[in-house]
Amino acid sequence: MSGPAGHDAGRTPSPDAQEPPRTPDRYEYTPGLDTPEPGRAPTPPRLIVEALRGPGFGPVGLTVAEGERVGLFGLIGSGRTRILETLYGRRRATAGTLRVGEHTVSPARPADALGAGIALVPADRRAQGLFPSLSAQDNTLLPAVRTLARCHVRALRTERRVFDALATAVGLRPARPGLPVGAFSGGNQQKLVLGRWINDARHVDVLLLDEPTQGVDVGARQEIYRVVSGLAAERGTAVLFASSDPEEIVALADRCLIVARGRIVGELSGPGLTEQALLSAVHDADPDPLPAEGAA
Amino acid sequence: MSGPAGHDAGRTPSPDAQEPPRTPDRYEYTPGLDTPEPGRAPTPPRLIVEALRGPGFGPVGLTVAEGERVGLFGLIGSGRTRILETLYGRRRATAGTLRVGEHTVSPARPADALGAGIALVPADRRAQGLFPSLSAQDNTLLPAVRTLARCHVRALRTERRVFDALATAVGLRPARPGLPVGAFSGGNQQKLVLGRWINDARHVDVLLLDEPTQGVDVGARQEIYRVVSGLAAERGTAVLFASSDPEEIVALADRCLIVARGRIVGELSGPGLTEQALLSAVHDADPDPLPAEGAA
Amino acid sequence: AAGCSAPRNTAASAEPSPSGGTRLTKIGLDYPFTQLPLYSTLVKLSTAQAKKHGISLLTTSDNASADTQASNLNTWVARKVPAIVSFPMVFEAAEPVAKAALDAGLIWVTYGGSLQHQSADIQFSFRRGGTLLGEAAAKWAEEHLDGKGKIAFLTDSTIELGRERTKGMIDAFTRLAPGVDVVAREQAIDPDTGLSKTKAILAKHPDLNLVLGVTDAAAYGGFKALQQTGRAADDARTFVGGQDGSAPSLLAVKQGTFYRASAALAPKDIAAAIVDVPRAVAAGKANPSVQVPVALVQHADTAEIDALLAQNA
Amino acid sequence: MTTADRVLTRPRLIATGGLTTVRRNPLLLVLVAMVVVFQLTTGSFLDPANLGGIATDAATLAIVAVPLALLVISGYLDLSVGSTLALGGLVAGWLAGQHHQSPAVALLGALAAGAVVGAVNGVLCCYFGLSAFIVTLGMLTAVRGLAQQLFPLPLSGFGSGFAWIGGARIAGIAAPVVIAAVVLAAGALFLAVTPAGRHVFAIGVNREAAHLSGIQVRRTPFALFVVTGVAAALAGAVKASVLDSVVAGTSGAGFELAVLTAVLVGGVALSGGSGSILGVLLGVLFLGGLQNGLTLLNVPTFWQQMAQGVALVAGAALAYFAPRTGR
Amino acid sequence: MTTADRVLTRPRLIATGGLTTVRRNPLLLVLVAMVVVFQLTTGSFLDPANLGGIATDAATLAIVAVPLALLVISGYLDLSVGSTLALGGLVAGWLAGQHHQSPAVALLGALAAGAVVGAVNGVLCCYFGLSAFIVTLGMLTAVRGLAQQLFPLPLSGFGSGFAWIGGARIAGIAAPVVIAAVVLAAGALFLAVTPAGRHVFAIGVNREAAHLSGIQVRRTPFALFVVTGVAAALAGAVKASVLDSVVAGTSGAGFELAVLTAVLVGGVALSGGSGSILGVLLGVLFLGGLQNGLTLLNVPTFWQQMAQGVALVAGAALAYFAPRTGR
Ligand SMILES: Nc1ncnc2c1ncn2[C@@H]1O[C@H](COP(=O)(O)OP(=O)(O)OP(=O)(O)O)[C@@H](O)[C@H]1O
Ligand SMILES: Nc1ncnc2c1ncn2[C@@H]1O[C@H](COP(=O)(O)OP(=O)(O)OP(=O)(O)O)[C@@H](O)[C@H]1O
Ligand SMILES: [Mg+2]
Ligand SMILES: [Mg+2]
Repeated sequence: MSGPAGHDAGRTPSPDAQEPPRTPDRYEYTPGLDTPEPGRAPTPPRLIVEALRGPGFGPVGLTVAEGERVGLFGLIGSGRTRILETLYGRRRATAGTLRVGEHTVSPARPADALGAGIALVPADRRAQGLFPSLSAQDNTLLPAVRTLARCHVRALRTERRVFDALATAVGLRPARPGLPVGAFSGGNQQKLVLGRWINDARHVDVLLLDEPTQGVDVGARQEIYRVVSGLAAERGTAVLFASSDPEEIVALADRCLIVARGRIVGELSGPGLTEQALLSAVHDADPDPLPAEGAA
Repeated sequence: MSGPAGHDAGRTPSPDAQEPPRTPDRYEYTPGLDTPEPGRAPTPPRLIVEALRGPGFGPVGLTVAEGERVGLFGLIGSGRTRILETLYGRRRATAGTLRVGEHTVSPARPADALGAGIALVPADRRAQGLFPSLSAQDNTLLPAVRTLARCHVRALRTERRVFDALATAVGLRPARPGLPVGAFSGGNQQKLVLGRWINDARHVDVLLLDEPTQGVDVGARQEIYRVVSGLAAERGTAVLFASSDPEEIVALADRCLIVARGRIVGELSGPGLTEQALLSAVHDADPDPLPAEGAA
Repeated sequence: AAGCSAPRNTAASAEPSPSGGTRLTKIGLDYPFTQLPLYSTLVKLSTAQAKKHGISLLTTSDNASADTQASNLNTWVARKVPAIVSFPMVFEAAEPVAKAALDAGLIWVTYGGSLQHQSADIQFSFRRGGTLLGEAAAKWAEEHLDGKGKIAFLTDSTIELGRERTKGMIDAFTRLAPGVDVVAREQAIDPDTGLSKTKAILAKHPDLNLVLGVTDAAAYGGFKALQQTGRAADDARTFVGGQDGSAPSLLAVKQGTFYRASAALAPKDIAAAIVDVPRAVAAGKANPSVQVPVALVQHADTAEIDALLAQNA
Repeated sequence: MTTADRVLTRPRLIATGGLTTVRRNPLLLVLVAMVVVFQLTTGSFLDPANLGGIATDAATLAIVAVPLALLVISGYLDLSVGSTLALGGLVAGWLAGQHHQSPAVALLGALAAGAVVGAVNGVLCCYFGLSAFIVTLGMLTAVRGLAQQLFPLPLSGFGSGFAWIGGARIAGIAAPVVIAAVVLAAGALFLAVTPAGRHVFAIGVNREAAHLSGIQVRRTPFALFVVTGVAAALAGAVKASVLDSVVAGTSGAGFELAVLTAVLVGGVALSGGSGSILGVLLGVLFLGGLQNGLTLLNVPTFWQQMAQGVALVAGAALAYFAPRTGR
Repeated sequence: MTTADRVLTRPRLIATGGLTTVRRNPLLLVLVAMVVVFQLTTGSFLDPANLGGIATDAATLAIVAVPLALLVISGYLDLSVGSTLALGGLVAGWLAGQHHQSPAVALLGALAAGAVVGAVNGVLCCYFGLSAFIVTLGMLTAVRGLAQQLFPLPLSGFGSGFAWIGGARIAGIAAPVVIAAVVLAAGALFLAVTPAGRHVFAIGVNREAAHLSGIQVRRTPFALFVVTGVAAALAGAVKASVLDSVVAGTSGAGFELAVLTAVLVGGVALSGGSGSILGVLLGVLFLGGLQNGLTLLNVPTFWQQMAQGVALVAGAALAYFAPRTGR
């Protein structure tokens, strides 16, 4: 554990950072890792992807170490969502290998990926994440009810306890388990979707996040960063997230991979990981700024 | 017309502004108005709202002058969406008056508001804006087909012309009229929804935008700002938009109203309109940072 | 089950009327095929008949559903409707209800057949109607086609009534006119189906001579199909016949078209039986059951046709 | 998705792109296969007389299937058409037969009756927002009861004037087929070249977004309910004219399921927002041809039933796999 | 929305909150009003014999309505239950009658037949992703044809052992009612206390999100299809036992619509994701009570039909307005 110094250096203090409501207690949770190059990593790699290919992307190789937070930055249509969805088994990979710790996995569907300890928080909350008419508790504990149940009977008390612990941990407001999730604000909805994987009833080795704070307001955004960073630091979860917002990459990532046209074309870390560096990296990677043209 | 100087002063140049892909040709379109106080306005007010009330908000009074771009800034759940939806006739107002230019209107449904020259681009693109399986042309020209039609027969050639002009104006990529809108990237989808109201076939006096660049990437965001500003400058459209992103308010608004608990609690304009000022304004307005608690 | 009812009838009917003179105030008529025109006619005629004796007639609304019929009958038994005249869609299924009715001291009259548990029955042989029609058609074929030609049967195998009629019709015809080619046996009980099936058959066999229907409605569809493929309405080498005696068919028979025969039941006779049989049971009469005759009407039977049409009006 | 796109991006009546048309309507292939098989096995399937018979049978189905398809595209459903058909036939027959009115008056009477039923459906489903499934199922029962109450006895003998509606030949083609062709063309034109045609798709895809676009999300489906009722009554009058008789209890019984099946097999999604008139035409011909061919083949009744059930499932499989393979 | 929330947030079998229950199930009020009106007008509606009759009739409806409701909540639909019911009754009757098997064997045979039909539906709808409406409509026709082909003649005389299934009294309550009660309780428990019960709602609300949450989005609805088939066959066996006869052509004809109506009037949304077993029970009792009361009142046939249609629409109105007023 070499301390948070490297991170602070990596994040150019933007004017935002000086404002009172922002840059909160995030640094308390900075994980014990500031050496993004795999060779020097003091912690073992948790996620290892080699030569992964699928329709529209690849080959892609990357590693995420225990407790490391790696960002994927690129323009719209660069393929970040596809990479994450393929790792999660929602799309079939056409080639490549995927290892979680020691185990090689080839998930054919999300349930397989979850079994191997990989979880995904999708970008499209409404279409892929939420059950609007179901309660907050049902939304978050859906994958956990079966795990918690005994002899196919739900452990109602345990469920409530897990939910309450989670609501406190992510700072859910209002913390009402019975409220339909459609009645929560966007930020709180995102916390609930996140909470699906980071509650006491579930152990996640690799957390994939796609645009983790889309449509989320300033305060909730900081809280989500805090929770994710805390998870990486305390439980050693490997975090791989995609974002279109350079500010978010700088705020959350230990290391950032630049994605363009379905491949990883660059990497930034340590002091070099600044918003400006990110923007010029994508600009260099894709000098023709018409990503959707080739995409569609 | 006092020139764009006031605007530039109002926008503290953030480090972002110096980067190559951002801060594009926006300033070319700066409207001829930098005097937000109604008393001194050289242009007549286009939208006048007095003592508007509805479930969950009010009383709200505001004016937007011809060609003026007014932002509504507040935390999640502060009531901005409700105000805009009430102006657009999607929700019924319980009290208050609404004037567009000289005419008093009380829209009972969106069609009435459109008839009076008010248009809304909703925040929830997926649920409220798009028809994913329909083509780009159908999505944008939906309200216009009837206007363009002669004797209840669609003017197919005119429609195509209007679409092409629009696609060029907003920089749609790819500019394929027949592609289902679900296949476009988020930013281009937003341009299409925007294009529904700002094409040649339609005259809009008041344009309401709710979170105009949610889920939109950096490049498309700038293009949307450019289009909206151009509309205000060239056609004198009054623009009233809600945003949760202080950066967006600073980039797009001539003047910003601070919304908290369903009321307007403050106003920032000219040189005072900075990200920092916005953040401290909401912080002061709502010192208890639990907006959703009281809301739900 | 047919034919085993006579001794039990008297035994059963004695129960509800030990005094031999109970006066009936209500009769329940449970006729499931409410979609048939005959239903309305029967209800109208038997209501009038019942009124003459100061009896009110109740009806069920079974919509040709055996399930609904069973529950409606149970409702009546629970309600103790004093006399029930029921046409069971499935005779076996009515047995428990009939037994329950008798056990409750009610009069149960089986319509269109007989049950083990019943007070009396109103019988008419479905097969007899089919046989009459088949025989008449066979006779016509021998006379006008020298025993050759082609025939299509519009049949019904979904309910007992239909199966009996179908069997009677086909057996009688094929026995008496073995030289006529049977080119089709198609399920059809309504005019729409009769029309489209006959049209299809005609496409393959344009020289089709005979169409016999299990119902008049289906046969009427066949009649129209033949006309629409260019047969003159009085074509000498064509024969269409059906069963029921429904008004459009009777009119066609009367007008001397090639719709030449209908095996008809007289609604008035049935209506009279519906009221009189339960009354006879209630009065303790010795042999209350009734056999309603089926008659074949042809072009020559003008008076009978007019009488039937009048009853249907 | 793709089906809608299909229809929407190319405003032409019946796609003329040859291979593209086939790829987009795989039912066409099945139809061709069916025709070939039936012709080879029966030898008389393609006789003009038989084809004419199929067309006449399919005509009433098509007349109702077109407006029903539009209704389904806009996200609604009408199960009451079977009873409305009976009511229309009865009113027309009653006016022409008992009251010796001219065919035009009889027809207008029938259409008015159909419009009333459609309007009741429309008000309840569009303006009050009740579930179309339950409302129109209730109307199916209620209208049948009403028809039987009003006309307990069969009607027949409507006169030669009225017989013209179902029996006339226009350029050698039976009148019902001509009517169906007009309805099909009107439906296709409506979707392709009128603004309201766009609105139908938009409402079916996303009602809320359509409302926010200023579209009359209630009036358009309401009008479609009325048109569906009118079409059902028209079909009833045509049937009454063809058969020269109507029976309140049995006329059009089960028709609602036959029409809905044709519409759905024709590729219209029950969830709304996608479908084409060409597909509906194919669906109608598929069902009509299947029934006819099985009769020609002398398939025993119960095997016919099984074959029809299996064909339906096969049709669903096709309609389902089509869009994907079509891309 | 609210209906789902209702059921989901409070895992209790039948809501016991008194007023809350009423507000959430306005059908309860209608049911009470109906009972009062019928009792006052007929004087015998509440007689134990009559109530017992209603319960026995409603029992078969309830046995199938419960699994069908679960299927609808998960976003599917089964229209083939009427034919499956016939098949189940025929198989049970054939085993008990012709082959003199014990009632248990007869019952197991029927359930196996139902399971096969359900499995075919399930594979086609869940694994191949075909439209449940068309597939199960096709199966409705095909299975009816098969049943008639296999058992062209009515079966009867199943023996006293088999009669026990439908005729026994357990603590004074008819066996079919006891079976229905068990099915209702099992359905309510399933939704309330098993993980799979949650999954049913989740799949119905958002299938994609459920898939991404690691839920078996195919297996659960598949199992429900099988259970629905089994339940329909069970209902068929019960009916066969009560009537001591089965006819392939008429048994269970139209049953699919009756069950679906009960489920929808009971507040289960056809679009999936919401509903409760209490609502289903109320829907079943409403339909059964209405039919019985109208017969008791001696309403003429065609008026009865109209009244039933109108009641259905009224039920829809209620089920629709309920969630809003309930908030
Ligand atoms: N919103 C969209 N709808 C449909 N297809 C899309 C969309 N966005 C991208 N695509 C297609 O998917 C391919 C890969 O996109 P993917 O979603 O993986 O990229 P991404 O980097 O996550 O972009 P985004 O920011 O749009 O999510 C692109 O080449 C494009 O063709
Ligand atoms: N996502 C949501 N879903 C349901 N209700 C909401 C949501 N967001 C806010 N509300 C409710 O609506 C009220 C007004 O919210 P409104 O949407 O007008 O606010 P807003 O300022 O636009 O916030 P937002 O950024 O969440 O859109 C709030 O008090 C809250 O109760
Ligand atoms: Mg993405
Ligand atoms: Mg908002």
